[in-house]
Amino acid sequence: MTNFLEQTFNGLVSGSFLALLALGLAVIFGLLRVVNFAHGAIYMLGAFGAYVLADELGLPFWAALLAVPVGLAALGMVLERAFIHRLTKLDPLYNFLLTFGLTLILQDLVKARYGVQSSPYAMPSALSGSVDLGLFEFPAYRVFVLGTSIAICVGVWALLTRTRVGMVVRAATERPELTRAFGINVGRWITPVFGFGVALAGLAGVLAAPMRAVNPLMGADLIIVVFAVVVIGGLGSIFGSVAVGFVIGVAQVWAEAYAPESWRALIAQTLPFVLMAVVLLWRPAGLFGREEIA
Amino acid sequence: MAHSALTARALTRDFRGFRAVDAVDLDVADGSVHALVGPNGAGKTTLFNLLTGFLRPTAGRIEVGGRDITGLAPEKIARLGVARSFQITSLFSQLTCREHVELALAGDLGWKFWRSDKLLHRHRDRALELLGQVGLAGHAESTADSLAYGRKRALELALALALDPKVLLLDEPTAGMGVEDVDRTVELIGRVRDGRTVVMVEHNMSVVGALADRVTVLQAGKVLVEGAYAQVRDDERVISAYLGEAHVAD
Amino acid sequence: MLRIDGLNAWYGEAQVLRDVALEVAAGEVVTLCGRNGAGKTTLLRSVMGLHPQQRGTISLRGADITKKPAHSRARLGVGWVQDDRGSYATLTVTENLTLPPRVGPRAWSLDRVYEMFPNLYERRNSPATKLSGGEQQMLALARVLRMGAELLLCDEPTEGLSPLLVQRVGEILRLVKADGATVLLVEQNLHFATTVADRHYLLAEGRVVESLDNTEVRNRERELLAYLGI
Amino acid sequence: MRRFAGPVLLAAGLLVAVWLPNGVYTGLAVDLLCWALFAVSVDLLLGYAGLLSFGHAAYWGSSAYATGLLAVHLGLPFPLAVLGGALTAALIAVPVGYLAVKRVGIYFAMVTLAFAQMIYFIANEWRSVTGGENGMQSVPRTLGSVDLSDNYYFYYAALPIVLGGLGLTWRIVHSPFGRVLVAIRDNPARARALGYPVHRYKLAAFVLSAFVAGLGGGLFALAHQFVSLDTLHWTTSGKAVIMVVLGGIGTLWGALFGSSFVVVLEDSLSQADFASPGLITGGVFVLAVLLFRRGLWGTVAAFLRRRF
Amino acid sequence: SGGPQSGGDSKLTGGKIVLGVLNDQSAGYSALSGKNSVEAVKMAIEDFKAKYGDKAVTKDIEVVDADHQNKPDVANTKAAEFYDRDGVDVILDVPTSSAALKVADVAKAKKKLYFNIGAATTDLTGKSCNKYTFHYAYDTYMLANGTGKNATENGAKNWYIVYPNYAFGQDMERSFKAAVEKAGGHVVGEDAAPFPSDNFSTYLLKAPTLNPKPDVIGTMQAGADLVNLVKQYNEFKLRDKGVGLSVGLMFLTDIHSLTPAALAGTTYTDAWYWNFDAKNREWADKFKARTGSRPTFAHAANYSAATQYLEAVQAAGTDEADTIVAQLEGKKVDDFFLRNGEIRKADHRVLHDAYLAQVKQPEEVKEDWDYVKILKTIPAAEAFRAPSPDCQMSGA
Ligand SMILES: Nc1ncnc2c1ncn2[C@@H]1O[C@H](COP(=O)(O)OP(=O)(O)OP(=O)(O)O)[C@@H](O)[C@H]1O
Ligand SMILES: Nc1ncnc2c1ncn2[C@@H]1O[C@H](COP(=O)(O)OP(=O)(O)OP(=O)(O)O)[C@@H](O)[C@H]1O
Ligand SMILES: [Mg+2]
Ligand SMILES: [Mg+2]
Repeated sequence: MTNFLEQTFNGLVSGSFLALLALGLAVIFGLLRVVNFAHGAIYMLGAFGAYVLADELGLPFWAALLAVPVGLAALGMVLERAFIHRLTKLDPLYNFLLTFGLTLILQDLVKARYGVQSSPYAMPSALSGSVDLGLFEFPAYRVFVLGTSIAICVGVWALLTRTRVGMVVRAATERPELTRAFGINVGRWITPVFGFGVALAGLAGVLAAPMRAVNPLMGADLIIVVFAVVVIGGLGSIFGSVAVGFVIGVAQVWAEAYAPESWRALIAQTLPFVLMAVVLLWRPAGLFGREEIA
Repeated sequence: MAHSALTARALTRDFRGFRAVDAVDLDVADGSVHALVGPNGAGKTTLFNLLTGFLRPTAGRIEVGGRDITGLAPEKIARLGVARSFQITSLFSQLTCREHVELALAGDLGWKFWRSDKLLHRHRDRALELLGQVGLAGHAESTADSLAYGRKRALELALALALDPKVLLLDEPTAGMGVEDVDRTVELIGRVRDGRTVVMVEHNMSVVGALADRVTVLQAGKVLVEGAYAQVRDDERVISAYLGEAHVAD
Repeated sequence: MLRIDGLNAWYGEAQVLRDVALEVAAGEVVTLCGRNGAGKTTLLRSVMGLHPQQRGTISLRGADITKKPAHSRARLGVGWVQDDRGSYATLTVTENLTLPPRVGPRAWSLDRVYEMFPNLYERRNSPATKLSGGEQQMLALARVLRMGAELLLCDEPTEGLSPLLVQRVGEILRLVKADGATVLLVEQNLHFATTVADRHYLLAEGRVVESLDNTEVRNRERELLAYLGI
Repeated sequence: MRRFAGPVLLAAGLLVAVWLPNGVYTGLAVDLLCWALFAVSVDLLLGYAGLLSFGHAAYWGSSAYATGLLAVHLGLPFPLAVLGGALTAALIAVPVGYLAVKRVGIYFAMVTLAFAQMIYFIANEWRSVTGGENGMQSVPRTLGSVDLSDNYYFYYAALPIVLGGLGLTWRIVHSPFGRVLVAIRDNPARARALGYPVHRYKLAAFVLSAFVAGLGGGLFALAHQFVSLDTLHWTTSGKAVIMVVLGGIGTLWGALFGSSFVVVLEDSLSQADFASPGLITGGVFVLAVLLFRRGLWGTVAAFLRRRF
Repeated sequence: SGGPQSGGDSKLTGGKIVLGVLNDQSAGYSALSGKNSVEAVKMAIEDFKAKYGDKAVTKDIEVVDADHQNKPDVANTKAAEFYDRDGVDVILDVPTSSAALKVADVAKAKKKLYFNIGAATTDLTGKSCNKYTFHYAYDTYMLANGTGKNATENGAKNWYIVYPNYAFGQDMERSFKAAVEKAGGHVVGEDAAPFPSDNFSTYLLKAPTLNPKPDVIGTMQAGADLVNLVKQYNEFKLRDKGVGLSVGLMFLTDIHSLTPAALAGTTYTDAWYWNFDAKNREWADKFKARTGSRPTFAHAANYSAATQYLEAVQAAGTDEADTIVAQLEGKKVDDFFLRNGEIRKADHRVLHDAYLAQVKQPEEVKEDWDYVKILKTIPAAEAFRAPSPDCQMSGA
């Protein structure tokens, strides 16, 4: 029983990464109608950011936790100004393609600079211990990851649905022309939001660095699972994406731990996609999605 | 009485708790022009969307010529001879007016992926004729998105007609038209109505007066009054809910 | 208030406005009539600064605003009611109404708006695009009232409205006028136009062909209708 | 002048096709054929139905495996094996398409991508049939008594199939069906009101496209006498999309052009002392999306049209 | 359309010797082998020329190389192109099992030589073996058996095996389990993990709860998966919980990524280690001087393979493939890579000593890249499996 709870808790931890990534994707999409294929690559950059800060400047994990998302937000804003921005008037597919191209470039840049081998990154000593959660002991770092991601998801959700900021940006993305006619300088909003979404992916990357292999391809396959997550949750639905992110995380762990021996690996891997198929049959717009967006 | 081409029984539609159409009964006599009027938000367009399958009714049933079509997909209903125009214009931005109508006339030719698309020109003459009827003869080769609003409405009408429907549903056919176009449209509908049943949403009372045999007034999703134009326009419930005092003047 | 000189506008190769010159005094309500395709909408878009392909000068309260971007024109008190209603699918009715910032002293309060448009109040929490055609039209109008713009550009605000609501819009426009705001109104319905406007410009093939006052319009109504029909 | 452009182009294309293996390395020549079909199949969806399939490797790959199995176990002559493969791909496309066409735009792209990934995992798991990571080795290619072991001859044996596939696509695009697809792309609601079953049209297009992709994938399996998991990986789908966008969306010539460009580019990169092929392909691709969205072909064509 | 050019009166095809290095120069394995293996082969040629001077069979020896990006279809095209067009006489390296097996097919079809170094699959000397293909450095059996057997003999009795769910992983698991049980050990549990995966915590949580509690987790993961697993192994403090770690396949570069601290005490089997003795070290220094980095066993093996090939040509006076094969088959060789080496006739497995290595404690690491100490030399005779019945030496 406790082992079951342990496993479940553990699933929530790996769900945290899916949730954070899905959240960033949803923020960017919900507000800019851009599906950022490069999201996985940004996650990778986040991890490398942490590595570089530690390796070349000797900065600790905590510094990275702040500096890297900020830095990536800046990068994101540059990308938005330089590329994304030029295509927002066109079919969203163009930005999808663009960010796909950017993914290839980013991955190869990192590969060229740091090689394909995983780069070393150490656990922050403060979190290297483990904490007693009553029923069981658990690595402190994992608890920290879970806590952080939950806090952030809730915060972002509130920001977007409960404040004027969210409202203005939604308007600006749906009808730029009209919104300008209301005296709102649209361009000034779009860019920071994109940067913000990117920062979320970067943060996920930093969190991953101590517990996962840091290499140029670490985000390549992950992004596809995240896509499945947001489709299930309903693209653009902040709540849906986050919730489903955690659910998938847990479900995958359960599959690995309790599914019939010979099927475990397959089930764990295909689970997100099977779920997606089921949801599409029953609610094409996703669990929490609104139909008219297309 | 003539048996009815289109009937709705206790037709109801909810949107997240909000009841847009509320137990509406409708009998449209074969070959008649039936006007749906009512204040904005009364549920006219929703009713249209229900009748044409673009929305599924929450409750109730719909028949066309005695055949139950409740819950059928829009394309199926269209194939059964029920054509509609859209209140908020909806066209193929890249196609020319002629191509629009040819497409509407093509029907099952559309499946022939092994034949040349020249096949579509089979209907060219009919297409041009229809465009002439709605006064777009001069614009046969201009693309839809370059048309001004009024002309787009006219094209809408041509497309509905192209399906040569038994039942023709027009959502505000004259909205946004200049007087001339309105008159032409009225005259046109008058012309195409014979052999057809027409249901139209219209706010322009002179249009309703000129065309409608029967008028149903909707309000808050319910049928308020139904009857001949003359009797409806003098019904004080209608006047207070919809026409307003000033209207009695003209 | 508003002054337009030698305004030309194009869509790609096609010129749709030709040397349009017109003037609207402060506190005036002026209509633009003209048959479909005359260029009315384009004219309003140009004034709002949303039509890139234009030449000519547009000045507001004597100041040339031709070079200003749309959002700063709005800040100067220009409000626009789009002809396709332009409701936000991703915003609720209330959000639609709270979106526009206050740009003038005469900005309407939310309560006042809801009082004026009860059916908007009923639907206040549903996405704007789920409103009926007419409701969306009202919403569009209500939004600029919320801004309290000095100069309202209304593109066929009565289109698709029931007679009762047409009268309501009439009242509102008179109200706005009483508040001292200026209105440039695109209107097909001459009869309605005369009940709200002081003067009328007649637009044809992108040119201003005539400027009339109400009495002239009433006397020559038949002739004008025919003219609009050409 | 312009009236002749089409036929002239066609003639030129055929000449190149016939000459090719004498000009470039035969292995490369055969690859060019296969990828051409793949790219064209993606363009059929993207360019005409407005559906970006980011998981088309699923059909290219599954056909490759099916073809391989038919050739290995039943020893079918290669044209039949390829046909069988393509049909298998089309068959798999039915359920996936059925689900995918419920969504449009980017959703469609993500859904197709996800399902392709799922099929990839299944193939990886189903080792007894697919050979898993090691791939399916030594696939025979036979045609009666003809000896096809040399790619030079296999090229000419495969050419008719390829031309057939291209011809089919061209026909589809320029058929009433093709026109309806375009209409649906522009305004589905209106198309339904005109009596067109939108979903079924899209599904049909999807399946046809999968069939064409399958022809390419089957030939690819035989060209290399070998099938690997790569044929199902999402990067392979991405490659096809790159080809189409580079060449020019919505023009079949563009797809041909783009596929040749990418294949040759990658081949040369594999020998150049350059460790980051993705940098080049990605860079060119981004430029295309940003600057000449008409694609290489589209841009050139437009230029020529202006000149003449 | 290609075809070898016949060159003058020389006994050498095309009048010269061409060695083709076909490997991954841009993706996952580029660090283990890649461009530096091409350098190693060049070193081999220079040393060969230096050794024989004017007596050398020819001065005209070339190297061509290509990047197969771990894609079998690219490998296929390139290999054929090498043989047909560039007149390559022997192809070297070719990591990635699928590509390696494909190239074996090509070699067989073209009747040209092929020394595989980079790939681990035993199929190369099993059902896919052929007359022209030699498997040089290592294979899954050597890795799994070496570690499994010796670690068990060194006292690890109860094992929990975690392996990636694809061909390589399953081969490893099979051999590993067999070795452990043969040595008297006991496998208390085994799990096939998804591949690739970045989350192994499920198994790490499970390990201590198994009954009896395993002494060691034997992981068959490689590359990034291995890094993920080890990082998380340390996160869950399993070593403190008395569960050790033993790795099926590990390269020096992996230890570098994880830092010796993360792996301290971990045992694995190595095909060659640069700092094993003076002889290795001498070559390793030459290599470092040239490439700036320490050689992996793949680099050394490429050098060795090239050398052995050239020696054979020198001895035979021709590079005609069948003659060379005859030359090599059953030959006993001994160079700094092939200790007590033999090229086994039956399946073309190249036998040589292997080594049981253990990662040093951080404080023991005195020099960059000197991360392991060799616990034991596994004699060539035991290191590799007996010839497999699956191997029908075809192509003759
Ligand atoms: N998809 C929807 N979701 C939620 N509410 C809706 C939806 N569509 C319509 N409604 C509501 O249903 C009511 C009826 O709408 P409908 O469009 O049928 O009115 P209408 O009679 O056509 O008005 P108008 O004459 O202005 O077009 C309106 O209050 C509208 O807000
Ligand atoms: N996007 C466009 N591309 C090309 N031409 C256009 C476009 N939009 C409008 N036009 C043309 O510009 C001219 C003026 O259009 P405009 O919409 O200003 O007319 P309007 O007077 O507003 O008509 P309506 O009363 O129907 O709204 C019309 O002839 C129309 O065909
Ligand atoms: Mg309506
Ligand atoms: Mg030679």
